[in-house]
Amino acid sequence: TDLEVTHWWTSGGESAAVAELAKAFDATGNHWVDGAIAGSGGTARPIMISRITGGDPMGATQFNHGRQAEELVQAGLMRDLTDVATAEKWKDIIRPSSLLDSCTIDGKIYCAPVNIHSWQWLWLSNAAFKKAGVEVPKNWDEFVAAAPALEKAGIIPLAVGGQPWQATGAFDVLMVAVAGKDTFNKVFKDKDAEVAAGPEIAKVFKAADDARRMAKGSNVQDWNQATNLVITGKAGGQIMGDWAQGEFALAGQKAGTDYTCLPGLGVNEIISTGGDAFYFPLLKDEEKSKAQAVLAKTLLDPKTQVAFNLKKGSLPVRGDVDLAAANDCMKKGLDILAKGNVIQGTDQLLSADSQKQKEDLFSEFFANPSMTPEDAQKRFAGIIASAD
Amino acid sequence: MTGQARAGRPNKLLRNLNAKIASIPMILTALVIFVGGTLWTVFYSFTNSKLLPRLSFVGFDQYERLWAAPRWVTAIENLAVYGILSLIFSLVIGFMLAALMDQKIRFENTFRTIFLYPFALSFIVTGLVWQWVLNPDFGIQAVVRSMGWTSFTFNPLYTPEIVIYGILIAALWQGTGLVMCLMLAGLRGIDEDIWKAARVDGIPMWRTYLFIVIPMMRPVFITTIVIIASGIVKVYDLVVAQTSGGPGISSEVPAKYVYDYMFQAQNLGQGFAASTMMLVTVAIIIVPWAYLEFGGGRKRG
Amino acid sequence: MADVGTLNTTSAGIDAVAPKLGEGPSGPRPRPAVSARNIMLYGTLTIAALYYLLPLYVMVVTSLKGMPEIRLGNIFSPPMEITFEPWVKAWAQACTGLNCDGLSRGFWNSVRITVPSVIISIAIASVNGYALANWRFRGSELFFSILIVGAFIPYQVMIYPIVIILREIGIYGTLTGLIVVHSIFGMPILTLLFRNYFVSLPEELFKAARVDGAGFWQIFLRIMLPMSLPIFVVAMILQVTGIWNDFLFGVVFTRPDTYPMTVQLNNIVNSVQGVKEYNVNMAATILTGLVPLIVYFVSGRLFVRGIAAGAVKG
Amino acid sequence: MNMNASVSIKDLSLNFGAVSVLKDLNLDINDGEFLVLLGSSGCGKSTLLNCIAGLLDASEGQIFIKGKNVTWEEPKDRGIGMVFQSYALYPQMTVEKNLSFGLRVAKVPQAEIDKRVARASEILQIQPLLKRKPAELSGGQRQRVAIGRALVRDVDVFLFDEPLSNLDAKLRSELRVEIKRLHQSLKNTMIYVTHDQIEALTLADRIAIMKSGIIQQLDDPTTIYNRPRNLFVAGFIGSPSMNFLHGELVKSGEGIAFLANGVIFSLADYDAGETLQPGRKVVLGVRPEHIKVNENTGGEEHDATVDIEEPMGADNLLWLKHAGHTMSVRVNGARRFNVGAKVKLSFDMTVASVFDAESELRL
Amino acid sequence: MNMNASVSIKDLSLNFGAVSVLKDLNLDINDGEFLVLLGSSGCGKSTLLNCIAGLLDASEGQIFIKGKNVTWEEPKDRGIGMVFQSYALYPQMTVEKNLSFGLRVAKVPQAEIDKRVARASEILQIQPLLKRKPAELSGGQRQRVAIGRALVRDVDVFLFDEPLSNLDAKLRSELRVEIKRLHQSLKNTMIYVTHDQIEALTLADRIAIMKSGIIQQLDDPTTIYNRPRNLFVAGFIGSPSMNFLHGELVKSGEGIAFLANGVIFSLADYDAGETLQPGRKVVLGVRPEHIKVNENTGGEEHDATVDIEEPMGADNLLWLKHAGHTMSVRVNGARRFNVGAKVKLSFDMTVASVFDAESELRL
Ligand SMILES: Nc1ncnc2c1ncn2[C@@H]1O[C@H](COP(=O)(O)OP(=O)(O)OP(=O)(O)O)[C@@H](O)[C@H]1O
Ligand SMILES: Nc1ncnc2c1ncn2[C@@H]1O[C@H](COP(=O)(O)OP(=O)(O)OP(=O)(O)O)[C@@H](O)[C@H]1O
Ligand SMILES: [Mg+2]
Ligand SMILES: [Mg+2]
Repeated sequence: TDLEVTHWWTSGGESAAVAELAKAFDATGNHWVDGAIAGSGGTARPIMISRITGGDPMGATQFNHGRQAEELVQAGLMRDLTDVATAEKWKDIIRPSSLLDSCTIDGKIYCAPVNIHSWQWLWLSNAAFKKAGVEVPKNWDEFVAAAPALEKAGIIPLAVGGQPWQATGAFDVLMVAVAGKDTFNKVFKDKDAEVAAGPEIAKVFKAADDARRMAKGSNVQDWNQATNLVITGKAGGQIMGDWAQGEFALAGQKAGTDYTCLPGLGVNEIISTGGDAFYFPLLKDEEKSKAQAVLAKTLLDPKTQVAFNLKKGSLPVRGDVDLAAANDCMKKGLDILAKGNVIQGTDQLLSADSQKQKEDLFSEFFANPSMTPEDAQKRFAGIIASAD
Repeated sequence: MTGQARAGRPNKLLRNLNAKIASIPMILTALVIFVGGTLWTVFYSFTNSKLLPRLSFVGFDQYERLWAAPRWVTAIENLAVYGILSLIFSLVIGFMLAALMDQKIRFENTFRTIFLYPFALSFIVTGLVWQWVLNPDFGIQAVVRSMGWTSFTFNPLYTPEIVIYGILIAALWQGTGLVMCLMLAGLRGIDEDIWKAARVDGIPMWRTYLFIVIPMMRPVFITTIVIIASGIVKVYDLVVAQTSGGPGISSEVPAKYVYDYMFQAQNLGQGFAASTMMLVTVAIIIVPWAYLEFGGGRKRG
Repeated sequence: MADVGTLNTTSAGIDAVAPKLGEGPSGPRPRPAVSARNIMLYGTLTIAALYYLLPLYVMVVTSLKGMPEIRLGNIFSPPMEITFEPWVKAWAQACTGLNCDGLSRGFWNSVRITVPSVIISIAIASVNGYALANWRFRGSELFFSILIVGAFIPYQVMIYPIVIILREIGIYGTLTGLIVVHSIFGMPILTLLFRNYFVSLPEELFKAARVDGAGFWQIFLRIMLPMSLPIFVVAMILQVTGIWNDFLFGVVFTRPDTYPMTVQLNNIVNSVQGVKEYNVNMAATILTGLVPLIVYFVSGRLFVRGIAAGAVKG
Repeated sequence: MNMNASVSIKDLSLNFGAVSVLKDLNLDINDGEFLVLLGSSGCGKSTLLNCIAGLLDASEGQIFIKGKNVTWEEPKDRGIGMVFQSYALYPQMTVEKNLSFGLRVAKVPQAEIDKRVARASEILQIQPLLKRKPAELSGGQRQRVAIGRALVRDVDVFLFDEPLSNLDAKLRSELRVEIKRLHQSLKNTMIYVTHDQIEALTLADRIAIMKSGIIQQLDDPTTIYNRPRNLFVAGFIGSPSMNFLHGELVKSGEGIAFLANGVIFSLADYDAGETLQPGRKVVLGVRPEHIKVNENTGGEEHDATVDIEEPMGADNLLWLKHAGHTMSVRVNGARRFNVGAKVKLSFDMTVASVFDAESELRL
Repeated sequence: MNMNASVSIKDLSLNFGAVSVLKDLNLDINDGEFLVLLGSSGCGKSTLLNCIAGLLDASEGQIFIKGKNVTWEEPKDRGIGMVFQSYALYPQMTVEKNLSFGLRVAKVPQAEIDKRVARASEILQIQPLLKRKPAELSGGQRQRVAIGRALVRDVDVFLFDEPLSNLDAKLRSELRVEIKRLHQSLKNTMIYVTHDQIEALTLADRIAIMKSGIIQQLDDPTTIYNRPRNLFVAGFIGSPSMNFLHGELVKSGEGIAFLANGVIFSLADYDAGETLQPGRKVVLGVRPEHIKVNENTGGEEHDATVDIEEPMGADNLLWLKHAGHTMSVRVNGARRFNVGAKVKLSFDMTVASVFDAESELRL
């Protein structure tokens, strides 16, 4: 049966990963009709949502799991996957369990998580530092200290693309690294505006101010173009999620020799466990519903998980798969995961609305040097106060 | 006798029945889509609908939040700057080109085609092309620098203070051709005798244009302004394709705010409030004009 | 008759004694080919033309270069080595997600969307314009005013209600739905054009046809339509370019297998695989704009005439 | 209601929104009559004609054609044919197609169509033009085709809306004669709108003079010209206009006389009866051709000075200063005067008109 | 070249591309003269006027104004003022601004501007309109303002291009008188283009009749009317047109006579001399007012039948059938005839014209 699957995985590494999913699904005798929508989730999500609410749903669709599809589920537009999940014992195999929790609403499971993405990585170009004549830094502070040397060598210290979510993500990463897990949870989980306005967060804004200064001159939009600046040694480093690894891999670079990855910015080795999940709109067609179940099963199949996540550069959602082929960075991630040094991703903690407001704030902050960290913090606290 | 004669009076509703039937699509569009859709939008702007419309009223909360949002304020400011400048420049450039084209020049068709072709391209294409031409690393700045002026700086798209002008350049490139066309049509409609009278009076060409011809072209200007203005309010694709609102939020526009909040932030209420504000702005500009042009008892011609 | 001598001598062929010309200027005023005025005139026009042509030039030139040459940096330099590979790639190979058939698929989708949408939206709008101009009934002007104000409503505002309406009718996501959407949003400006055009036709023609016994449709089809070529050309150009270039509706109201070319273009341009392949992007951009460009080049002259007939009179 | 009438209009009113264009208009037009509606621009002539044709809906009142109430009929069912000022030919059709369009719409058999087109084109002598398009015709030819289009409809009533206004003077007088001839041979009812009084006087059996939607006088041309019912009609008809002198009636010698600016005109020859009472404020109207210059006709003579002379070929128009008024006088084209010359005028009071200054009605 | 002339045109030719509109035209206009250019549409009148104004460049030839060669001068430097058919007022300016705009541009001192505007508006009686905009004026008022705009320029030569064509008949005759009066008081040279022969006859000191860019006759109105130089002029002037009879000269009794369709007209009274030889094919032209109906004037009498009668108020126009021709005859408006009535015609040969059939020139 043909099943249309929409997603926004269109960069080089991403599409290679999607191809693995498609291959596995086609192997079950069904057919994966690819509905890629380019331009990141911001462009793609509205289209997916209007199709679902417009009564023309696709067979399956990618969302960041968390709260993006909450209302669609509540409106009864999404298919209940509990039967599949029970049959496949998802409860037992999916790790960390918070992933499945994010898929669960009123005790029913509505999505199939496919990977774990963590944001907390600093990617560094070894070549760039060599050219600037400084050691490759081991943590954020060293990186900040190395910035002038990089600049002198005509290298942008920190690559940040123009898309708003990159600036926001970078800030969240800085927050975990600088202020720690507890503060992070207080702010985003408990929505404690007082903490958000407090001195801990002020430090984070200080760091963000450094990052802003270092990011000056990266005239690119897309995250992978920013990554490309690192790959080609035009930029010193980039704060970006583990998906950046896919780009390095595609460019044939090797972790350790060509580039360096610092989880938790080398300060606080904590990773967030956001990620992607597939949701299955409620379909009338029996055949297709069956195919949906098959797809859900396939997505969590150990072989698929390995093949997909290796290409994608993310971590598998099940702990029981063999990742011998994983590279340096991925192994570091798996270690941290095993230690349980994890936090939830902001997508799971905040509504899309609050996320958007955050994005507005940080994209402005990063683009506008005249905005003081104090002002920004004040607004940040305001957003947290009204967040839901 | 008169009574019997009056009996023949048919039902008023049935007169022009065909015309009425033929106008059903228009009536439906006007009532259901434009009026209905607008009222629906305004109505839901008083709710806190998120991803799906919900009937939970919150009064003017959405509006308060809207006007407190720096991004909305920036968007409005940008629209004002962009709107005023693009109105002025497209009228001035369009008119000047039309005036030049009206001098009985050779190759008129060639020139006109050159000025008009960008209009055939979508904003997406326009945005991409100009993003490319204005790119500091490849475009004009890089080229001029490579010719020796190494301190030359022309980087509108990545400079928050002037990014809106970068968008303006592309918008003018795309739109002035049509304005020129409209103006040219208007100029060709001016009575030849007016020109002769002005020449006999010894009025120099530029003064004739300024004081006589332009005031005479008022209807053309109004049509043109309406066309430009309706495009300005809607400007979206161009910004998305050229800068996505960046750097930061410095090139945001209201239409993009609406779209982002309705669909990306999944906050329909906020999006509807923003659209309502846009509608109010449009109404303030348009309704008096529409009344003068089409209401107010003015008939044919 | 004292001044018989001054009488025009050639009038009837009598006494053809041509009086001598006096001193001084005679004949046409001398006009040097290169006058200051002409330099100003053609100079300005040429500079303006360069501004308008520059982006096209950059697009074409870039699309013919290979990536290594592009990295050298000068976007204005002509290609040292012309390659058509970017064009081939843009047309047939560029990938979005798993689909690597470039723009070719989008092209045919665009054709399938544009042709019926243009025809139907023009058909509806021309009938509207005709009814408004010649068969006014109570309320018709009001509906028209609403329509015109509607032209200013940002599309984003209307998307949501329209999604709901189309869902209720059950044509969401179908080609029919998209055609309906295009007809709706094309209606205001097209109706205005047609109305103004039909108003500018002599009303007496319409009256004569009514006296001759022709009805609503007969007058429209047999009298008005044959006289309306210029305005139909304008409407056609506007709609072809508008619908062909549409992105928002194409992406919201279709599904991936029927995505129009602009969506495909956006996908290709935004699906960055490593470095941006500017040459492919430019080729894709040109390919996408080609159809409306051709329409313009072919019928530009009629466009200006039609604009004069339909838009300027108001 | 006159059952004999070909077209009969009862209490017709028409408003455009708040503007009332026709007011309680009544008009009976006899079978075979040539009625001209005459009036200045904007007085409602075309509006009335359009009402008769059914192209405008009356606000009040009824219209009968051939005794049948057609107030709510479609134009095509009223048995009328109409000719417009701008010809209104269908530009994309040949002359032949133009003529036959209505018949084809009505699904008349082809043989019948051919017959009628042949007859009309013969009457109007447009056979050689049948294959041409309107753009290839001259103005006069176009108007002939437009008349032909009404002709083929084989109707009882012809409506003309200023058919000759777009033609130049020469063609206008030619076509005027042709229309007159057409009426003499067809003998159907014709209603003809114009603001050209020459057309009205030459063509009409009766003229209806309109002003602001009201018929001022409905009479045959001679009566209208010689015995205008009121000041408006008197001033409107005649070129140059009738000369008006404002004054009052006085007793003089044997009878009544008119006094203006100290000059006395005897009204002994004026035929009015009792209505002429001394002391009444009146306006005396004398047409330019009823004043004689330097020719003693036996009556009083008045002194005047030539102000302007306008030779018009057959006639010579003099503008004279006389007792503070300017008077126009028409004399034979062969008689020439110098500006400033002193002349003697004598007035032909038998054909003059006296109007009440207040009611403006003729006494 | 006539050094006395106010405007003098030498060998003027003008082509639009391959089309030759004016051909080797020569014309001297005297100081203070009112010259009317008369001709049918498209004959080149406006083109000639535009050449004089400097709005069109001549292809060949020269133009002198007040003895100065202005062939290459700008319009504003030629000392001319011009009035257009469409008024060409600047619509967004008040009347006052319209009048003074040219002066202000020329930097004339304000006091002088005021004086000239005051004078012009007094002459044309448009003082009450000074603050209005053209859209608020009637056609006649607009044309007055347009004349005023020429007046304030204080020039020697006025050019009028069909200034009255857009006005209705009544206004036209009023403004005609005013223009005539204006000329009488200003006494400057006026060149006036029209295709209305009444305007030409009444206004002109001399009329130049044009056809296809060639002047056919240049003479005073009386001469043009009574002694047209050729068939074209004879047919063009006069409404209705002169009656033309095609025939030949024969000997008869005491002298020469004209024979057409078997009917003989004695030319004993015709004053032409030797040029009338028997056997010559000629055209006899008689104006409608030179034919008498049922009045014996002593000459021959001819039988005729009334075909159509066109009463025009002061006159009555008869169309008669006479020996196979149709003839128009003008009689007094009071005399009425029935269609089909038999009448007797007598022709006044002293004012008739005889044209050679071949050269079309008057004999
Ligand atoms: N559709 C309309 N709406 C409003 N007023 C109208 C309309 N048509 C005509 N009028 C008004 O009605 C009056 C009569 O118009 P109508 O056309 O009958 O005049 P007319 O006598 O034919 O004039 P003309 O000689 O200029 O043709 C005018 O004052 C005109 O302004
Ligand atoms: N710009 C032009 N280009 C080509 N031909 C022209 C142009 N202007 C006028 N003509 C032609 O020159 C001839 C004379 O035109 P002109 O306007 O002088 O006529 P006119 O006597 O003023 O006629 P009317 O009484 O209609 O104003 C016409 O045949 C016209 O077609
Ligand atoms: Mg009328
Ligand atoms: Mg002319």
